Amino acid sequence: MTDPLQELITATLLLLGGGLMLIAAIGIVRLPDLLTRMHATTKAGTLGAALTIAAVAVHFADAAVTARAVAIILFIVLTAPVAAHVIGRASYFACVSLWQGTVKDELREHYDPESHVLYSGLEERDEE
Amino acid sequence: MIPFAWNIVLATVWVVLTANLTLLNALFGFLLGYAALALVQSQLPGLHGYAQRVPRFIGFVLFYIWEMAKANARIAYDVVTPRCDIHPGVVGVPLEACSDGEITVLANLISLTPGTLSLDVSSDRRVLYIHAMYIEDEAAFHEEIKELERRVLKVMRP
Amino acid sequence: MQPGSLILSTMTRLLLPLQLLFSVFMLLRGHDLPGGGFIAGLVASAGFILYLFAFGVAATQALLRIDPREIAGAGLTLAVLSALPALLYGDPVFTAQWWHPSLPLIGEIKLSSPLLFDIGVYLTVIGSMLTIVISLAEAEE
Amino acid sequence: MNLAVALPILLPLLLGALSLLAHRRLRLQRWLGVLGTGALLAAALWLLRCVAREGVVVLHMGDWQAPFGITLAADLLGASMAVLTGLLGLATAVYSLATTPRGHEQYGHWPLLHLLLAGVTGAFLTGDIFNLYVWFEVMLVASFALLTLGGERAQMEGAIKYVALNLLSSMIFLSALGITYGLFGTLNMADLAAKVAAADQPGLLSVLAAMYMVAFGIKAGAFPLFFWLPASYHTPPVAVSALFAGLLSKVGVYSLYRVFTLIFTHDVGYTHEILLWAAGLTMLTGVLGALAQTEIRRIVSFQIISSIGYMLMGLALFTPLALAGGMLYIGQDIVVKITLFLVAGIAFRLLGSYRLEALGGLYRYRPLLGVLFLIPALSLAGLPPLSGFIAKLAVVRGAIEEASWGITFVALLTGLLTLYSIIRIWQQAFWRELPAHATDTGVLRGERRDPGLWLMYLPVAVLAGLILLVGVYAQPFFGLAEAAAGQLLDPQAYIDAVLGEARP
Amino acid sequence: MLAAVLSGFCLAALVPWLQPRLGARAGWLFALLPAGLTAYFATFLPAVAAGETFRVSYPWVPGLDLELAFYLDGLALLFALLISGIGALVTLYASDYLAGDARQPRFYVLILAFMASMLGLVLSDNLIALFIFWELTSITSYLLIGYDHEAAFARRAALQGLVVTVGGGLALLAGFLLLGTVGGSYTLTELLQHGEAIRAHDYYLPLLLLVLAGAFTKSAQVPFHFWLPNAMAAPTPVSAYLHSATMVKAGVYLLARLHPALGGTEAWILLCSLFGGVTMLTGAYLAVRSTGIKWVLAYSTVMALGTLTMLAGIGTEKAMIAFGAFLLGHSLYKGALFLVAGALDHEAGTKDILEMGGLRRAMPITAVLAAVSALSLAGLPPLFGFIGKELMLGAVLNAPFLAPLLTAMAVATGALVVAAAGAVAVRPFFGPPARTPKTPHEAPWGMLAGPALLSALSLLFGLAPGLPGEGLISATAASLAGEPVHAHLALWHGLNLPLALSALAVAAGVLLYSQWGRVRGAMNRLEALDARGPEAGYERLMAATTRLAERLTRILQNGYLRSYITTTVLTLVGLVGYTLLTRYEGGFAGGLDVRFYEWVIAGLLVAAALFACSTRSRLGAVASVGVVGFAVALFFILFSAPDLSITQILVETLTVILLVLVLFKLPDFMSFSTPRQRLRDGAVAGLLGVLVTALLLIAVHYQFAEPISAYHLAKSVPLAHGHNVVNVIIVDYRALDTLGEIFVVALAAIGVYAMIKYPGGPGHRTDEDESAV
Amino acid sequence: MIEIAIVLVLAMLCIGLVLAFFRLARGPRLPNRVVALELISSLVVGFIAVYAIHTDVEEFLDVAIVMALLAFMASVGFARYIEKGGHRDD
Amino acid sequence: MEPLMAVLVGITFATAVYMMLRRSIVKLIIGLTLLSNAANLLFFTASGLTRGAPPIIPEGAEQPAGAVADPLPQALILTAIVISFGVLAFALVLIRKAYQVVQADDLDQMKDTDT
Ligand code: NA
Ligand code: NA
Repeated sequence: MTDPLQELITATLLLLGGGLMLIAAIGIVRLPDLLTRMHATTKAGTLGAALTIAAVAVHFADAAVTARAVAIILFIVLTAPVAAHVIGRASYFACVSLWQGTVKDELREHYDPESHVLYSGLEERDEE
Repeated sequence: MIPFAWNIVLATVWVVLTANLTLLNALFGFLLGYAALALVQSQLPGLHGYAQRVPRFIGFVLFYIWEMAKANARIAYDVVTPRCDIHPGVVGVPLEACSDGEITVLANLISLTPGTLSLDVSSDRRVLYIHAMYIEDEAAFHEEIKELERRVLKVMRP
Repeated sequence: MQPGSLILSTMTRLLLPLQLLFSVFMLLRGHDLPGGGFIAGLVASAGFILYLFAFGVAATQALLRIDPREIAGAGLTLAVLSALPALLYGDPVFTAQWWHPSLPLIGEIKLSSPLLFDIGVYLTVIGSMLTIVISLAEAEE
Repeated sequence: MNLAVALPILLPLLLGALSLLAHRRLRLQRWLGVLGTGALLAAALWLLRCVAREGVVVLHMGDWQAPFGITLAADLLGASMAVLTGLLGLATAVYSLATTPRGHEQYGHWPLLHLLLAGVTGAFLTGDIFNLYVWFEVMLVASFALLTLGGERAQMEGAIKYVALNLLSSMIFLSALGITYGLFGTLNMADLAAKVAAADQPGLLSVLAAMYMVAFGIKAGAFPLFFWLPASYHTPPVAVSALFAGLLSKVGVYSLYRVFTLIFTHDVGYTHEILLWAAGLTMLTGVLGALAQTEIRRIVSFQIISSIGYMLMGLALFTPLALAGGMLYIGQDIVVKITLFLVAGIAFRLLGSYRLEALGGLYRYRPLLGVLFLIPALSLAGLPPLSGFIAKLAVVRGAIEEASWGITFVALLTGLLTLYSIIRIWQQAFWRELPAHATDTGVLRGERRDPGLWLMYLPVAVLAGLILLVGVYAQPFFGLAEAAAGQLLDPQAYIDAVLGEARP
Repeated sequence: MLAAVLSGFCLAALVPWLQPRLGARAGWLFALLPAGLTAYFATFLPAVAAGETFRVSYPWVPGLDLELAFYLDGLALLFALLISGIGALVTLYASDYLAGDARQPRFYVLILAFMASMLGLVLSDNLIALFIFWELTSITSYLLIGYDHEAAFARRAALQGLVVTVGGGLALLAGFLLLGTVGGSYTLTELLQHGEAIRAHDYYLPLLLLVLAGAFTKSAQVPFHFWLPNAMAAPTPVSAYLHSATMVKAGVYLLARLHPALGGTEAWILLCSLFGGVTMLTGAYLAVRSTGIKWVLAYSTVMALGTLTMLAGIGTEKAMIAFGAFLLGHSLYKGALFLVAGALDHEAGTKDILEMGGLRRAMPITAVLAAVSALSLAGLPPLFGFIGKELMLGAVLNAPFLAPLLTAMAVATGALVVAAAGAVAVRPFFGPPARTPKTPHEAPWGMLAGPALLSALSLLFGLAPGLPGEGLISATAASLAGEPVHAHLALWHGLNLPLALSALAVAAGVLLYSQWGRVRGAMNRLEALDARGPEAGYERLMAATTRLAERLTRILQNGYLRSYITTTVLTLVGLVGYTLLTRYEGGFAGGLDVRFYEWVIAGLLVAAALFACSTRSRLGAVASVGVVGFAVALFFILFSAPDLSITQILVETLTVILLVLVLFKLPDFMSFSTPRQRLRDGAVAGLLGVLVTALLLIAVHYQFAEPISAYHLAKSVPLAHGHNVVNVIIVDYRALDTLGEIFVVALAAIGVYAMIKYPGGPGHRTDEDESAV
Repeated sequence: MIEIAIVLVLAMLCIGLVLAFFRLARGPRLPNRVVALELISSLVVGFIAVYAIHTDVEEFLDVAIVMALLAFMASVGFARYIEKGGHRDD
Repeated sequence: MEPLMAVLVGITFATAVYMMLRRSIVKLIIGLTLLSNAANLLFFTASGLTRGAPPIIPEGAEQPAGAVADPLPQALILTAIVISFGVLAFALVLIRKAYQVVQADDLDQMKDTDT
């Protein structure tokens, strides 16, 4: 733990990761509606966490630790979008209202809450 | 083919996790992975070829990281500056991708990128509905997504 | 979960084996690093619960093939029995026994009664958690 | 190597696990139930024999010397309690054969029964105070499950209170354990006793003792912590109620005995004085509660509380005689309470109710049942020549010899009120004529045969015989209690046996 | 002697088996046992009369000084003879009286068990054994009074008798235990020799009061007399045996037995003679007032018991001789009269004297027997009752205290008893024939043998008083005195004051009887007083106890979980807090070495906990609990517990999942409580919080011993082959904990499975009833 | 240098935790709370990483692995609840 | 640090009991959850806190490198956590079932078995 370059990289990664997570946290407070807040948390948050984990790998510079760090990042990358997807989808369908500044909503009209079928809008062209 | 590939991946993960690269350990990891897959194999459809995809894969990763950095910077800027210049909306993007795996990978990559979030896939799997933060120009946004999709499919298809 | 969360179900097929693998990893390394039967059992249970959320009760039961209560019963039995080998060697109950059997091709492996015990814990936790969650989910449907 | 101490714990654990594995095979479970509890009784008797011959029997689990591993240690008290557990387990198992609804068997009656017994014997035989907590929880969760099996409304209502208050108690216990470990750095009770004795902070020890007192007081059902007991004990099927009545609160009492003879004896004038007050108030409130009830199981439930008072009194007086009496009281009360519940179950089988107003004619048509009721009932009231008398005699004599007039008065008054409350069951259910509104009295009148009835009578008869035997042929039992009291009052032998050469 | 006592129990146990095999005449065979016992005890007469005593003992429960010891002296022999003798007659009598009754076997069981208990009582030389037999007589008596158990009156009377006698018995037990402690022995014969020391002891008065409470309740002394007449609900043979000749005399026996140890003090004399005198007079008065034949006899029994108590109290040599004579006389005539009353009831179908008349024609033998015994009751010569009464008057006149008062009461009693005797023996048999429910005819001879023998003995002993007097009565008096006494009994004592008083009493009695109807009328007007009498007091006390019980139980066991939790928490806070404040003298941990992020995590934990408490959103609370869990997990990491942290996170995650699964079926958060309740609950919770904080501050302040875990750290690798010491502890050092732990988890799963899956709806539970709600 | 970075990052994470908890408490409605919880678990992962560096204890990383693999399960559970039509007011 | 933790544990206990005293069955569950957390934290604090030194012996070593945290309370708390978890799972379902059977979430309406 005496290599200054290594320290520099570690510190940079840490600060980057911490900064991203802080931004995610600010975002979740500041942004206007759920979906926009999710843009901040599930991305910035996870990326930030991944960066700090990477800092750990650099810091220890040890095969076992690196392996574990890689695993953590892999797991984050695999699970974070799933969480974002299920929450986003669920809350959208559960009628969590969108921010009034939302410019466009192509999904609502394609969704049939009775049958839970989500149409693509391309079905009619097929029939022609 | 895919089960086998995934199996190898699992064995590798095992070796990595245990940080113990011996024949015995690799074999053990393979067996464990095999057992785990055997449990779910009835649910997994096949997928073909993956041999020449490594270089494309590396290229893709670099592209993706760059995209991610850009998006993160933009969100960060918007979040920390007092004015919040966002134009969110839900957009349906028609898909080229057709297999479950392709759609999922694409959707997850979209979700992982700040500024876009995959909400759902239409029941006939032809349209991906995306919530996006910045839809100033819808055509440009479509193009961005299509570009990502092309690169993904290039990696994933033989 | 309503039908057609393609993303979740596809990811679950990938994540479940990963979680199971990871659980075994946590189980086996527990003696030397953080982990152990209980933690591993919960990780494995979480994998199955994810599967349950994505595919429903019937699919999960089909996946498991055996009643989770039997898994728990087997785990408990194994845990109790792991206390007994000590008797064969004239030691008090629960005295740890270490065997180093040599297998062809692989070589010597380290097997111990605490490991058997931990596997018992692992199975019990999986069986119990799944019993609880599956019955709850079933009651909901 | 003393397998004898481990067997009464491992046996029911294994049987519980196997019964769970065999959850589809009811006949196998029943066989395992009866033979397994029988084996448990045999194992416990073997243990008692070992203890009687060799003194405290100790087993260091995993070959880790005390205080580093978990040590099982059986003295006469622990071993006797294990024997009673086996006995009650067997009685309940046989009785269950005839009374447990098929649905209950399908949904876990048998594994729960075994595991409840395992928790109880574990608590009696462990020499480690944290391990005691674990067995408490095994016992509790098994009882939770047994209590709610069947899902009746009353069961649910009772169970909420039972669970909430017992959980509170467990948390107090756990907190006390944490503080104990923080102060003394050990969990082995013998080691703890030695280290507590060396600590020169009586005030602090009293504080700690008060925590244990409350935690175990809840489990024991002492005043004013007993609410969970009458709220729930009458709600499950009667075989389960009987088992609860016989065993559960006694584990709390046992723990008080263990802790307040082995560990907290630094200021008997304070701690045991509190126990004495609790004893008196427990007796009185319990028996008054019984007087207020008109349903057999509820009457007996409150009587459980009242009896706890006598047991606490024996401990609180802290003389050899009173302790012996208290322990004899514990032992005999276990048998008495379960017998009363089982008799109530037979009455229910014959007349379809537990409410006094709906009962009658039992003495006319079932005189044997009358005798089988009177024996435990009169023993409960402490009348000679039954086991309850011998126990109460010893306790009260202990109080008089200590010139504790107040508690003597309360104990005797409670005896009278107990008689009054329990004999009302006799007056109403047995002596009164068959009420006109009683329907379906075919079995009662002997017009219809009930093939399962003998399985209900059998354990009751054996237990009632035991009550009579302990009363009439009291010396071996009282002698055992005296010897057990001697062990409790001279904990050095226990400490030496547990710590062995590892002592500093 | 052991066999003599236990044989009764053995035969009783065999009755249910024997009776069906022996048939209708079983009673005759059963009567052989008491008859044989009478003969057996009779063989002791000469020796005992000569002043010899016998003692045998067998160990029973040495640790409790409980010994099966028997001691035979004059007093014991007198009682033993009465018990076995009258027992034989009653058993015989019952075989006719209860002919055809399906419950007959139960009767024999109880009566034989009773007899054995009674023998044990009077023969015991061990206080505790005596008490055991004492209580056994209460129990058997209870069951016998309730023989006709489907009658509400019989049940009530039985319960009343049981409560009073057992209540007194408990006082007696306390008294005995005190006596044993004070006297240093539980052996009667030893205690009797240490009377001086016992009477001088500080505990003498309390122990005397306790013993007297036992004796007085059993012997129906005022104010406990009310249970005895009610006990007449029992079959007549039982009344004859238990409630006149034997059990009720147990209390008197005890007074006599303990006289050498406890008697002779001012307290003893005053208490016994006053209670006895008042009881005597009250009994006689109530006897005259009653019209039911068994009630008249019962109250006259109360009179006799009072007399005996008084005599035991007076305690002079004369009184002791009078005691023996009166006791014997009473047992003979009262036993006979009860059996006669039973015969009347059995043959004429009524117990009411007013419904009888002129029965001498139909039942001549009965009439004669009644007359003889009634004369003895009235205390007329030449019957033995006369001798007893004369001796009693003599004793009263010479009483050490209150002689005039006692004499006046004795004379008044004498007059009333004469009237009562008239009511029993004259009224039913003479005068115009009355229409009785049954057509009267003479009783079978099995029912006549008893009264005949007893009446004959009354006459015989009256004519030849030396026959019992010189031997048995002397020996009895000697037992009371604790030293040899020589009694000289004679019909003719010469013209003395007792005789004059007797004459006065008889004259007044005859006058009273002639005006019986009017006297009763006057007395009935006073019956309003009964509403304030002891029986009403007993009823009110029992009712009040039940009411108190109900009210207290409603308050304590009120069904509200919140109140249970409050009480429990306040008990904890009170007990531990009080101990802490008053006993603890040490310090508390101080010094804050906290990093800034630790402050933040702590704040997060507090905020999340408080938010969970205050939010109206259920899942908000769930998420908040999740945050609490994460904070705890962070603390585990901060303080070096990665295993714990992992477990905490996993458990927290799964808890949230379970909560979410369960909450789906549950309602919203409701706020049921008022602000005041919230404030109160907040105070309770706050107190607990403060207590826990204080405890923890103490716990970390001290470290009395090095933790044993140094060993675990040192040996994990070399001995247990593991580097993660926590895991090694879990699977090796303390595997048993873990074994229990996984069983808890599995048990929870079994419970959950059953709760969810158990098929609901009616008919699934065969074992439950409507009482659940 | 690295010590300063660690303190800074810890401070950021602490602020992050406070803000995320604010959103969790504030809601409105369940999805916002879930998202906040999700963020808190990310912050905890970051915290663990920093703390592992700070204390030089690599074993803490194992906590982060479990967290990374399983924390999303709570979100999936909540999402399932919302989709199944659980109470809206949560 | 311990004094802060002591206050923290006290507050957690207080909130737990406060929640258990509310009449709503759902709040009871929240209270029970908090209670077990509080007790575990109490145990953890009472047995002493050590920063940054988990009781894991390095690979190849026989003894811990320096002073490490006490492993025994950790193992005990782990057991306690698991037990509490089992009990809590049971209690949760019990509450659910009780609500189903009684059709009320007001605990004050569940008093029939006592009186
Ligand atoms: Na400490
Ligand atoms: Na400490």
